[in-house]
Amino acid sequence: MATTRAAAADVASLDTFPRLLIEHARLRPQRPAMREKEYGIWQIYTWADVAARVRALASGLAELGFKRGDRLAVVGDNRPRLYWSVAACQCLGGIPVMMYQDAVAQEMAYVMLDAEIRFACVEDQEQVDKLLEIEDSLPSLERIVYDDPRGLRHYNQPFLHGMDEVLEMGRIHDEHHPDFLANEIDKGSPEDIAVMLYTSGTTGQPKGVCQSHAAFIAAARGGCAFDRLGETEDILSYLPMAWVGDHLFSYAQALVAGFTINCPESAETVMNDLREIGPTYYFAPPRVFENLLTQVTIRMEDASRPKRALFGYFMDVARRCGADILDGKPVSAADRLRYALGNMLIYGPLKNVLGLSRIRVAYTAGAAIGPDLFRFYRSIGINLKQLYGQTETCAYVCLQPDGQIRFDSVGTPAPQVEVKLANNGEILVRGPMLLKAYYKRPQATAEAIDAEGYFMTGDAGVFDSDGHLKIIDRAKDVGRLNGGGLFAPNYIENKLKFFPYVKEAVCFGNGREHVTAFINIDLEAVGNWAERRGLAYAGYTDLAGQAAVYALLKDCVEQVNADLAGDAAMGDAQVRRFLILHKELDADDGELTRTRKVRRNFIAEKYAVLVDALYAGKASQYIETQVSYEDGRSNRVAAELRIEDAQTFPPQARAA
Amino acid sequence: MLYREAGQFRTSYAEDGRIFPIRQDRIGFALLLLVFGVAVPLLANEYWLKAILTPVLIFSLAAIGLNILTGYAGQLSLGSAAFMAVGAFAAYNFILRVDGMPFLLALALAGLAAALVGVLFGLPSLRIKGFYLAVATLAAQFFIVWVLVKFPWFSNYSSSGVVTAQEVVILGYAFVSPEARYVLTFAVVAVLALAAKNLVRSATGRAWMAVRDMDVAAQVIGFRLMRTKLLAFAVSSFYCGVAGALYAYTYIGTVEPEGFNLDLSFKILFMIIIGGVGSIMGSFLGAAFIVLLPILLDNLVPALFGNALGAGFVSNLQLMIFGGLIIFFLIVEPHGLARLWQIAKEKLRLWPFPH
Amino acid sequence: MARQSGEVIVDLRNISLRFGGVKALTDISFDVREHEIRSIIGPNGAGKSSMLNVINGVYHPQEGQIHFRGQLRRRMEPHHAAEQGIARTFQNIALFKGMTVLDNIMTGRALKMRCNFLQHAFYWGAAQREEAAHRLKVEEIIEFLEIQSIRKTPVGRLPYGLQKRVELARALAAEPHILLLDEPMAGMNVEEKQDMCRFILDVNDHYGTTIVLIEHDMGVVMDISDRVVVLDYGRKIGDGLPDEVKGNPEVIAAYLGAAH
Amino acid sequence: MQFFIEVLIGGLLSGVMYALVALGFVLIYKASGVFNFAQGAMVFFAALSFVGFQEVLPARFGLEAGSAAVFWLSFLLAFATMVVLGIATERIVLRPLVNQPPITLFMATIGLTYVVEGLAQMTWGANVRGLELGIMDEPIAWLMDDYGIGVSKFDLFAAGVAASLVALLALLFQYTKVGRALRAVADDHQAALSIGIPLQTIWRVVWAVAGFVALVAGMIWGARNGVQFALTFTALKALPVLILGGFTSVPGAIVGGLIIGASEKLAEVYVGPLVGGGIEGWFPYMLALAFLLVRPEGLFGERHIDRV
Repeated sequence: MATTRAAAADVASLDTFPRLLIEHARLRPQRPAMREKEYGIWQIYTWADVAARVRALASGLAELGFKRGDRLAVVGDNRPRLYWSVAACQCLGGIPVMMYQDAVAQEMAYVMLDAEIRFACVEDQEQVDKLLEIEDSLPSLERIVYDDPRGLRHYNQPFLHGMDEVLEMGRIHDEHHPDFLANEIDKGSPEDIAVMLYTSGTTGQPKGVCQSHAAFIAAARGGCAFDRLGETEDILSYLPMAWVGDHLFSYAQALVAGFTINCPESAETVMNDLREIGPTYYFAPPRVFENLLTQVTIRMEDASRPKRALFGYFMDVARRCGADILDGKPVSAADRLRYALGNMLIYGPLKNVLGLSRIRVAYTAGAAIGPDLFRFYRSIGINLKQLYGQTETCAYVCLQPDGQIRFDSVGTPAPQVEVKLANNGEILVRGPMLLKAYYKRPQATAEAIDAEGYFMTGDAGVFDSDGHLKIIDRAKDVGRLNGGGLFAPNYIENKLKFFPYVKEAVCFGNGREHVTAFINIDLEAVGNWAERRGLAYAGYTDLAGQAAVYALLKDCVEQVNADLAGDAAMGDAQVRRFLILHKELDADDGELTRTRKVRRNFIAEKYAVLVDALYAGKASQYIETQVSYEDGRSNRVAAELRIEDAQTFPPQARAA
Repeated sequence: MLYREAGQFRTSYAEDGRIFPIRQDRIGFALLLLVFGVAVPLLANEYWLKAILTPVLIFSLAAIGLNILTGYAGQLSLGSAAFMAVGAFAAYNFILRVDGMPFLLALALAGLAAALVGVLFGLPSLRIKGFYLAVATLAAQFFIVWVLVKFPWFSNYSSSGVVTAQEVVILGYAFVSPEARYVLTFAVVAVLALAAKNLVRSATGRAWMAVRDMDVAAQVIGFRLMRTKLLAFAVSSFYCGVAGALYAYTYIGTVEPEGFNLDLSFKILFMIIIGGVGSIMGSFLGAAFIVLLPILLDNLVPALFGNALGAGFVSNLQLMIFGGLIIFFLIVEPHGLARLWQIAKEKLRLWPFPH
Repeated sequence: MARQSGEVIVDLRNISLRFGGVKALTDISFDVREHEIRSIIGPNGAGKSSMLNVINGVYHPQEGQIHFRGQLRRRMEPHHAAEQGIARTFQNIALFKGMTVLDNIMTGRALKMRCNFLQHAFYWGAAQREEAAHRLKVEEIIEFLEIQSIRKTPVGRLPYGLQKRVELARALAAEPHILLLDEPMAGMNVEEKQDMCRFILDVNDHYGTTIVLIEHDMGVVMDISDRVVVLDYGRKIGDGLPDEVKGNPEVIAAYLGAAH
Repeated sequence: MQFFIEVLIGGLLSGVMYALVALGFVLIYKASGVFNFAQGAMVFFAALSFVGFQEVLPARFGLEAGSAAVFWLSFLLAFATMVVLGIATERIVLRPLVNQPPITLFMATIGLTYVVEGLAQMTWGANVRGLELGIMDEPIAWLMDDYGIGVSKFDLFAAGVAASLVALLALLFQYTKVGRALRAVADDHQAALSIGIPLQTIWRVVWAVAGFVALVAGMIWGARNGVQFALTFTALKALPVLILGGFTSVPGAIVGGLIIGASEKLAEVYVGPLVGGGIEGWFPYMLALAFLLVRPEGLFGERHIDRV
């Protein structure tokens, strides 16, 4: 006991990631640090393995000429060796720059240029090809190290190196200079920049967010203490490495708490790998939880009638008391018994099939989650919580404490974080987890952090009576209707998106008389709905244009209106008119960001005719649009879009 | 429904290749072993041990033998009973003629003798396939029984060809009571069933299945048809031989060659069809089914219809039910009870989803 | 990225094959060089599959000689061919239907496994180690051909295109020097064909495997072959680089002129 | 020498009866690719039905026992029973198993064997019954007197019946529409289907004809050995004949039957005593096996080439 406490104290005094890594290798050399499903089984890398390999990789990179302060681009799926390259880079005092692996070459070129990348660690031939395509425009790029040699045998560019080769170089280097790496790690300071993450940003070009070791370690320690995460947690690392959430959960927190990160075999096997690993700590954006629930619903529809009845009955029980039982609130003995039975017959098996049986803590963030969706997971006993954070704050601002779960808030300020609201509702935060700067953008940095050291999140929010933060919208998007009413488009859109039939929604209303909306239907959900009704349709565009679908969506819109009417601040912002878009909004067309947020202004410009038609009171509007596909082909889609009026309700009298 | 597989991940090929990769299955199987290995001999009455459980185990072993040949290697045999006869009489003669022959060694030698004869009758399989081969195995059935009858040396010149199995003694302990005999049978069958399972999940089993599924492709890959088929005949006959010896020594005690007739061969064939062709577990299920069904009918028919129908009726009904079940299983579920069990298990694993 | 072709490894001289009175192949000679992709084309019934069957010992020609790495080859059985490093796939998929993808591919390792059945029966020590070692090799191929998600699926449940890929995997598992592919892309859609083409080129490139290929899709053949031999009614009517064959008037008359 | 000829002729004549049973197999195999193991049970069932009707008709309907009317009526009724059985088999067993591997169908017919045996005994009882065809099993006098060769009248009669049956079937195959369709089906199921030959009808016809053959065989065998359960073993006798003659050849069945019959008797007489007798049970099998090793496709079968 005494030793563990001493050890824990040691870890707490460790202030850079390389030091943390070495400490874990000393403290728990045989615990699994990483697992990767490869060659059909979960290959284990213990902390000792990882430390040894990071050491070799770092030495190898140094041998290749990597210097303190150099930037190392890291591009690829979640592979252990790419995580090692992050750590290796940090050992040498370099800055890993995490990049999205599905970015096209031009997008990569921008970041590579902006960050003045000298070295790149990439996953495979696909990424190498992209880099070679833009190589001429990247004067600073000197070396490319690739993990998977497949298909690269005949690439004879002298600046290409296999990671095995670099590891071997490193081992030799290490033999000749045994003190080299220790010295390099000693030179590191907690205030050094640990990582650069690019914010995709809803407007403008991406900016490199520089986070120090101190910031990420503070955020990770805070989170681990908050949820009492220990070395026995298992997490599945499947979200892009370039996203701040993955860096916090899979890298920073794992290095702080010493738990195991698990890398899936391939993108197609993620669900299966999730089921095999059965993580205890899990993060997913609302979209993933939503897809899971949709799957559950669809698969249960094929079940036999008695089974459906049983399922229905116990889901009712869960809805009634599941969340309360999870929160430790008083629940009647009869309900407890029913719930226990349900747990044996339905919830337990269900969680098992989904791979969620071992979950201790699960988080969702990045977008608002529908209350029904959220309630579903909590009611079957999954401790799903919400958090709020941004790239600039290491994804660490507010967390929902166990037992104090609100469906519409993101929790209380996390340990060491100060949160206050500006006059316009904008959320301001201060704490050790703040960014050092935007890379090479002193102007932007100065604009983002005010004189008191508060970072302006750009989000608007309110605190409820219990001190829980509720996010309404982007601060700059919050506007006013001509009548003076508050217009928070995101807030309305999210309410719309909570309906399973609505995939995306885009609302307009700032400086207008009333609110209007574009809607994207969810092809799977509406398609199923149509099939059950025997409606024939040929693809998305056809389905979206059908009168019955309009009626279905009109009902959704009106429910949202009724809901809004009850909200003191938002009562005026009810959706008067809407249309269903003829194509799905797509990141490849620039309509969504890479994290799949809608780019409202871009859409308003692109579909200006439609917006005009909505406000001109037209009953329909012709539109023709270019659609591009993943493989680079493109196509034109044209349609005559109906515009529908929705009923609105008298807003409740504003509270005095 | 009972499965909680999340978190049961494999980190080595040894783990991945286990017979029961899922923990709940391992627990269930361990319980089963405990019940049948410990609880049953302690609790079951003599009738159950003697007339039901012991023969079920022995027939399971014979069915495993036939399943190896027919279910895994794809060579239909109608002569399993004859190989049992070889085993029974070989064990008898080894114990009779070799002083101090340990029983377990005699059992193994009986199996080997049957394997030898099996290889001999397997030779035609190199030239002929399908039911031509099935007919060839009938030759084994008739020839072996004839030899055992015609050469009285095999039955130690007993007047009727009937031999009485010697007392089973292992390390000074005489297995006389039904409990002791059951436990001995259980142990032998358990070990051999495990070995069979190991064989069929290893390269040997893959070779058999390759030859079964597509022999030309198997040859092109490099399998030698002769070696593969003959090995299947040898191993299959070994199992039948040991089963035959157990049949004589731990089950009925006195045997005659004609007891191992074509009917018995068919019965064993039925066991694997109903239990599951190409499944070790199916061999057990099928044996249990075929042993229990007549007993069930014997008790059920008089209970339902009174005794008026007579014994002949029941035995004819039994024939028809056997035959009907065979046809039914071949049509509805060619992989037998084992597949039904597997489907049920899949359902449980996916519960509450239907698929 | 021109491939390096090496020595002649299979040399067929004046091969004739008859079934009863039917002549399948008449006086055919051609050779296969190490590391090349050698295609055999020709209309249906031209004797292409028979040609492969002669090379790996399924059929025995009545006349002619086969030299393998310079050695005259006597009558040999298919498993001898396998032992000498010749693997193949079949026109009509010849997978083992009752087995999983993994087990099917594992059969490809048969010749490299040394343990006997007694060791298998105990499944202990050497047998288990051997199984694991070969499983690793097989898993490398599974990854190479990108079939991870189906490794435990019974092959009978797979769509056609994937079955073809599994068959290729099984052939590769033997680490062959020469791979005979009998219409590996027949019945595939464009996307599957592209994948298969890529895999064939990757195999040729990564493992240095010599490939003898029968294929109907002329586009594919001309794209990936180093040399092409053309058969018609059991006779050879053309042989050479893809462009040479394309220009050969006899070939055009017999084959390319036809609706393909 | 006389003795040898006597044995030989006796063997050949009993071979004809094997051929008769084998014919039933060949018919069904040719038409549906099914190796009908139940043929023996069908022989038993047919014979048992015949004698059963012969008993029932006088007892229940007051017909004169032993009269020609009873004989022919029983014959027709037994034939009708076999037709019903054949059609039921086609409907219940074969149709659901169409396109299954032959070995599965074979096992299904083993099941069918049990059903038919059980059904036969349940319906007619398990007692051994005599069957009188009015021909004595005694040597033909002039042959005996003049040449000292004993040839049973009955055997000769049986051979005659078998020969006429074969001739009848040959005619049926050659000259009737059904026969032509049948041959087409035997050559190629798919092709036959594609030119509009109704497979299922053909199968029913074939099973009915096989039932008829079984009836004739059953009557002859029954008259000789009594109608009893052992009749089912006639099927086992016919199997080596099939291996020898090939499953698809009518002449093969006949020649095979003759060879098996003759060699079996000769072996029993000349070899049997050396090894203690009783070798008929397995000798035909061993002979057939030895033959198979030399010519796996049988006497008249076609050589099979594996296409890959």
